[in-house]
Amino acid sequence: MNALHLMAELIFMPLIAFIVGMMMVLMMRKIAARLQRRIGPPFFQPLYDIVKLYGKDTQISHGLIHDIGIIMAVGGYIGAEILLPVPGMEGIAAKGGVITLSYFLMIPSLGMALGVGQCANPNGSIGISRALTAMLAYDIPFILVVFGAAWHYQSTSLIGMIEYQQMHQWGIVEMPLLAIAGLFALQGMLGKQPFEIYIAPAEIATGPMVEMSGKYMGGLFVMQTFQLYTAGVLYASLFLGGGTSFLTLLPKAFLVVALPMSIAFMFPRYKTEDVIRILWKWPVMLALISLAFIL
Amino acid sequence: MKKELKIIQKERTNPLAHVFDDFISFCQSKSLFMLHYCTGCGAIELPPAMTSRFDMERLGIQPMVTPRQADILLITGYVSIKTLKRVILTYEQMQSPKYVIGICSCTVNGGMYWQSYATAKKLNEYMPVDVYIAGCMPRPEAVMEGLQRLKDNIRNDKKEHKGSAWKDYFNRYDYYLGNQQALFGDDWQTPTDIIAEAKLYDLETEETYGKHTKLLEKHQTPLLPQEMRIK
Amino acid sequence: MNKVPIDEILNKVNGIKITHKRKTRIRVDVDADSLPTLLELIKGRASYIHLSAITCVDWIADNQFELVYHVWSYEEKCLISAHTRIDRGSESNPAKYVSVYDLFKPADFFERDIFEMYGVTFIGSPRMEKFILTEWNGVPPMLKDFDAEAYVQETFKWTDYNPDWLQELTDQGGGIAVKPEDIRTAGNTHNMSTHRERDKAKAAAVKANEKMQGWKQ
Amino acid sequence: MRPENYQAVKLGQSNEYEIFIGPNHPGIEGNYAFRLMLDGDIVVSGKADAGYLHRGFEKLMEGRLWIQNLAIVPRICVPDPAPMEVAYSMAVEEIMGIEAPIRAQWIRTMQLELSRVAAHLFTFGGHAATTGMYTPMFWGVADRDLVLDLFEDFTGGRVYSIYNIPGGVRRELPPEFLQKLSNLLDYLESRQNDYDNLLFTNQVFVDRAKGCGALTQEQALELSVTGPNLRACGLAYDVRRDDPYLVYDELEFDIPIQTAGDAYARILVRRDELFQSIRILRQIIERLPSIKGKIRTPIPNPLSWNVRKGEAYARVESSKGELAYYVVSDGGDKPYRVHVRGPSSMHAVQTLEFLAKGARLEDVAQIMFSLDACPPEVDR
Amino acid sequence: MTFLDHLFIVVFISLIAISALRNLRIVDKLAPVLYGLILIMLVRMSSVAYGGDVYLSSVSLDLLDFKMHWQFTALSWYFAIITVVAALASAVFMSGDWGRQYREQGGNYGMLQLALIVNVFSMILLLGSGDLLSLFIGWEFVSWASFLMMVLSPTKLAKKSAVKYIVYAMTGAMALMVAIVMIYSVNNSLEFKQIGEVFTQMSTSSQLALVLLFFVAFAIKMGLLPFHLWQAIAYAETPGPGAAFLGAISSRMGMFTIVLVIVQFIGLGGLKQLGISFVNMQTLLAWVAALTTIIPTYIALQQHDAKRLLAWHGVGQGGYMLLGIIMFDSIGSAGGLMHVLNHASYQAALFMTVVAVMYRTGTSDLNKLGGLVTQMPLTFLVMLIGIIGLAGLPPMNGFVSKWLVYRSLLVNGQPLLFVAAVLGTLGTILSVYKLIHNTFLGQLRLEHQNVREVPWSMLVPMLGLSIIVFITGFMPGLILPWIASVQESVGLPVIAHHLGGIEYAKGGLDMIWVSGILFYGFGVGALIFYFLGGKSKRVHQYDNYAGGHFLTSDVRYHYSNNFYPGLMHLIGGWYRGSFKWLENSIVSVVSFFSIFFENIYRAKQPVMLLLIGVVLALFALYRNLGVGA
Repeated sequence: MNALHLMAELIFMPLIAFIVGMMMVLMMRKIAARLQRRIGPPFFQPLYDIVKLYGKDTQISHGLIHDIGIIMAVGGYIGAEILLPVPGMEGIAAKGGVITLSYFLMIPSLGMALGVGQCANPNGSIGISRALTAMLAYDIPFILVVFGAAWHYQSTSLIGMIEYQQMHQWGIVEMPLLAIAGLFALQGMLGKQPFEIYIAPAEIATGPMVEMSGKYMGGLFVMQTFQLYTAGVLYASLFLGGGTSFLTLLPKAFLVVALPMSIAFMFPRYKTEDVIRILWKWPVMLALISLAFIL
Repeated sequence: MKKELKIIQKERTNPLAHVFDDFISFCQSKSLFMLHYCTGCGAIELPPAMTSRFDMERLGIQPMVTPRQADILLITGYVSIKTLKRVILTYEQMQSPKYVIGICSCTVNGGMYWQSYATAKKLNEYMPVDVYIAGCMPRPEAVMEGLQRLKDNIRNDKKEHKGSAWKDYFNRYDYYLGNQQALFGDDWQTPTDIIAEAKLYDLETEETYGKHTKLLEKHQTPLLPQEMRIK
Repeated sequence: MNKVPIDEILNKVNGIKITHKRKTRIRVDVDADSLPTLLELIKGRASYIHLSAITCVDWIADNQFELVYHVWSYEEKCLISAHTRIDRGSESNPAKYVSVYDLFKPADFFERDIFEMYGVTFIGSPRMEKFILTEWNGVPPMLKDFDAEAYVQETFKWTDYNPDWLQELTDQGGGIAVKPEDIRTAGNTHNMSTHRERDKAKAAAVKANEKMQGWKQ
Repeated sequence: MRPENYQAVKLGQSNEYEIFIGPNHPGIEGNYAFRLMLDGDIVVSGKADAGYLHRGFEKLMEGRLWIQNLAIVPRICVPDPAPMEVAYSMAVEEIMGIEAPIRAQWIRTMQLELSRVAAHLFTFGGHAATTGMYTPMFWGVADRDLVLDLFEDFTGGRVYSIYNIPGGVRRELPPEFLQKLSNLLDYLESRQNDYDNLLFTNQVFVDRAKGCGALTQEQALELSVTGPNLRACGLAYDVRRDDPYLVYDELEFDIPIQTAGDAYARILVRRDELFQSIRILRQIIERLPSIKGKIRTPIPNPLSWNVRKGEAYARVESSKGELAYYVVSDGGDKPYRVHVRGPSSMHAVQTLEFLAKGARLEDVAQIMFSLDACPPEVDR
Repeated sequence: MTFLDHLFIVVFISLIAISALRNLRIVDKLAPVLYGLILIMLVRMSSVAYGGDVYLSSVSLDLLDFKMHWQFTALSWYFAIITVVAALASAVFMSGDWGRQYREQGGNYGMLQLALIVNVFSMILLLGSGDLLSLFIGWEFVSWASFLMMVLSPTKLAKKSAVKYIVYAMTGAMALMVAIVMIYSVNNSLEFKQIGEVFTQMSTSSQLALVLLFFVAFAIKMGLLPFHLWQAIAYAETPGPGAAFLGAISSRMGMFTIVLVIVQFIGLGGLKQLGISFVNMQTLLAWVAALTTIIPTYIALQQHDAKRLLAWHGVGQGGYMLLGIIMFDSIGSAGGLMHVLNHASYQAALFMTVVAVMYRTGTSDLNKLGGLVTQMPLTFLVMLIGIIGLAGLPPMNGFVSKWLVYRSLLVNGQPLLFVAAVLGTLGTILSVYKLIHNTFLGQLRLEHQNVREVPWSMLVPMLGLSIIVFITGFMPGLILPWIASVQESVGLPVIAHHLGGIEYAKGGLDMIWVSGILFYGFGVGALIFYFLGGKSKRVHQYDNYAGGHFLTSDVRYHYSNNFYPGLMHLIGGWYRGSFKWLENSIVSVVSFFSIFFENIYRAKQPVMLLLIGVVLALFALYRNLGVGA
């Protein structure tokens, strides 16, 4: 890997993630609009929102940690995007692996938690407490899924997993139950209904976002684009064979994201303990059955 | 308003700066978050405007929950004095550029509650109002029309300075504070520090200060942000 | 269970005056002293358990407050409005009455409402504090001697609608020649209690207008 | 607010903290506030804080002519304004000793039921939104808009119709109106399945709503809970049937009840009531053409109209519960006293505080919306 | 005289010097110097950590017919360096203003210094043990030294928990002694290498008994399930830096002996052959380790006292060490061993931050703090680095060791253990966020408005430890050679390493890359934040969203108590049910024993005498038994 390639990866991987993520946000909002018998936002709406938020003239901060929290949240995801291999750009991603990646995905949560904590608003703190509890809930099935996939492909490297699938069969064909468990975990990870406890506007006034203005909010919007992208591409790499080019990868990623979104707008949110109960019951059971076949 | 707005225009030498500014104001006009705060009966026409039939989201307008996140403060109808205090706090907590839309006749001059002891009459005495939408209550179409007008104003802000009413609050803070003090009493204080904000963002003029701000400085309990200190 | 006619129960209260207005409405007038007894009786003996409302009426001419307790029975399907009058009190010695909170829980809301709107203190009510008017410092506003309109005129400058273009019209002799507030100050309209006085004021305005027209011709 | 509010106070040793639901909060219905003391996520105590919508209606009415007041009464409850004007007109008519013509009474009944349909459609969305499901809100509000179109058609006003006057209604129904109404009812009935699938039988929603904010019948009676909230506790009480007004005694309708008394029971009662209202409206469509006659009893020139001395207590069943107007006249051209007894003044203060105590933070908003409280009725 | 002798002499002189001068002010300056000297002595021996020869002591004691001797292997050296660094940090921490305040509040500062050096002395003695007898003596010394430190706190609870501890420790010592006797009875020798030989000669039931006895002894010290109940409260009640020292390293002596005895001499083969059908000893121990990671972690989640929360985590993290080492492969055991150092570094730092907060505010109750970040930013920074390490997130060192453990579990195909480990990590994240949120974030209480950052004497050790946390996370290759030597010396497969991490066929770890990417991400995030967005204005904490209300100073607007209510609705019952039942039953047994011991130990003064006396008594006991055998 030469320096040019390295530079290209460092710059373009997050950029691609951002652009694709914005399209996913748009798709999410369009799906919502369609289900609600509406037209929905124009094509560039996610971009307008983010530019508008960064272009705010004034914004408040509750202290340095509030700023650092947002930097950590966005920065953690930028790092995660670089570790997430996409066609043609997998030089740096080879240095990490799926365990490292899943730990990277916790850094933004921690960063956001710190930033929100400094805001000194109990609504935000409750939101974070719920978000961390939800993380506890969805990470158990997620980690089982990752374990199963890594065991099945005999590799913890996503590149290795994709290669295996390209040579043999897609993971979803060989491990359908695990793939379904993965979808459950994905729904929890994206924090959409019925697992939307930590935003809960009617209870805690959007929880973590309660004191976020201007570029802080913009940071969270950017984070959302990364989150959707990561979820889509990661799942596609684990179970849908990744892709040899963006033309084959991105449709899969969009499909993966579209599925939970279509479900989300048809359900209310569960209470926190029900989230844990649900996520520790069905997906874990499915994943364990699947593991019994794999091991 | 009796006075023309004084807009502080800095010299921008970089030709791209204008392009950049135009792009931002274009995005600002395309993306408006409105605050979910139903101050009065006009709020009943917002759900139709937001939901399936009229679908505000296609104009880039969506509701937001806290004042920090929002751009538009919709004053939907009469404001009782108790509400007005909260509205002012909410307005001060919003982040600029911020826009106020007075919906319903009651915000213009008290409307049909002109003789009520409990409602404030003219909203623009207490905060700068960008657009008034008269009617009792205005139909969703009228609300949309008003928002469209606001969007045009923001879009043309750089040329005609229509969408900068929010600067007036900083520029002529003394005037607004005076009206607030007249209604709420002389020892009125919000936890937000408008004067410091005006200083920080270069929005102060000589009319920012006056006898009302002096009065405020005299009686207020200063609420300075806690800064990190190592020793 | 034998149904005791409601009149029989009501008549146990001293000095009661019963008016059957229609099938589902009974009006009773009692002394202030015997009203709690009456309410207890009709609640305990005749299933009038639903306190629909407590109304206070300020009879300033009689220097009295009228308290009306509207109580409904789900079984008899009848509403008893119990009227009583208490002394209106004065600023130094505000009106007092006894609370019926121990009989009817919702009395908490109504009594608190009357407390802040009329200044009547209910002894025994759990929360005799301001609720709606927490940020109001004046006299209780529902009193007849509180003139809301005068208060508004004093507090708010709300009529000064003088756009430049309209001012130009007026300067050229068009527009409204006599401004309403001139008449208002002249005729002191907000103290006019009947429409006739208002009509007079209107007539004066019309006359003034005509004068103006005439002057122009 | 005042400088002394920011001066140092030592906090107590308690671990409870406060959360402010409202006035600027999506978990509150309208401009109202509910202040919670919480320990973890359990509400230790809740305190209602009203007055944000206070306009001094009762004072305003004392300063306006009898006929002028009709313009402001509907504003007391925005989502369901028609019962306000009907109740006020009925009270004035009772004092006057006149009665609206029979056709006017039928039209009023129709107006009331249409208003109830609109209000309930609005409530479903609000209730669902507190649990995080927004789609019913979009659907419900859009369907309600169709009802508002009809209102506009026959009264001229979308939300505030100001259609009643003492002695009758303002104008005759437009031609083809009943056909339009019938079409609308068909449409609403066709939506029943969608709503059932999306909301009323949605398992997650049922889980959330069941057991949330449960009232027993005794508690409900003690707190003077009325309307659908009382019927959800198992007491089939409805002013329309038990204290009949207008032409309700000529109409056939059931009073839906549930026994659980929780949020789910309440929303189910409203759902059933919606279809009962449709049933009533169908009967009206059938019978109204055959009822001919005037729509107004003549009254004196409203600008110089002195209503004779007297008082009246008029009750109607609004979509929230028992709505009553107590009107006193001293024989002048303005009311001497008007007291509005809004059903929500019982639901949004004492009942809400009672139900919130010990509830979970997650449920507070749902309890409030399931009670269908309308804050302006509290504030007036 | 070998280097090891020099070490022993220096340690012994330090012990004498500090105990003699403990009530003078000079001890403040002297103690850090002495620990520094000990550290230099250790560094001189560092060749052993890079594959050099074992250091033997020239001193040996003839006892009965047996020669007792001491030695320093890579394993000993590895634990010793952790011990001494922790002691040095604690000594610096307590030498300045903290010590002054401690004296003013009536604490026996001299005794605290003495207890620290006694602990270090006894640990070095234990780590240097060359046979089972010297191991046992060292073991006893360590137990009593810890007790000495625990009883320093004047509270009743502290006394009670110290007594509870010593009962446990005695039980453990008995078990150890019986195990030693079992070995001795077979071969009449107490050399370490005898263990392996004896083990192969024994019958299965004796083997099982031997392993269990050893394990019980070591597990008690390490606080493994089901012997986890004594540790947290005892450590949490220890005054100030003492808690940091004990929490960092003391209980890891159990880990040392497990590696020394069970891993080295009984080995994977020995463990695997014990057991029925698919449950063998290795599985059993692995599950003990897994449950140790989970249960104490979730008990920690419920604590509202910062020190106790950390102490419970100390118990829980022990599970990872055992879980790693019990996998017996190169990465797992490396992870387990490395976690000892990592845990010591961040645990000491975290305890010190809590002590620093207590120093300024007088409380460690998480419900009475909040918003201190503006007042104590450096302490906050240390705690932040510490909790990232404790939670095992990149780029701190906790991530490296946990990654190694996970990787090993994955390679060995242990999904349930893997989930258990992740469950522990997630519980840790939840509870450390609660710790930092309730202490440093949220609303600042008005009574804490004039709190200041702690003095440098306290900051320097905290910052130093957090630098270790970061550096060893960024470049684990600095530590990995030591680990490799340890593995080599105890006969485990050796890990292939480089400066950034490990090489492994199916996906390695390079922390320099990982941290680099992370910091690149942060850098880009900061660029976006500072250059694409405008200026931001700092606001007061009352300028906050409260549903449109005005926040005033009489409103408590800080969420602290019952921080994870949703989770507690689900699992709260278990705390009340099984945990409480288990704890109560054990406590009642313990208190039954302690009636006897309490009478003995009520007199505090002659602790040292007692210590020696008991050791002698045990010798006598041993001789009788030995003769009997």
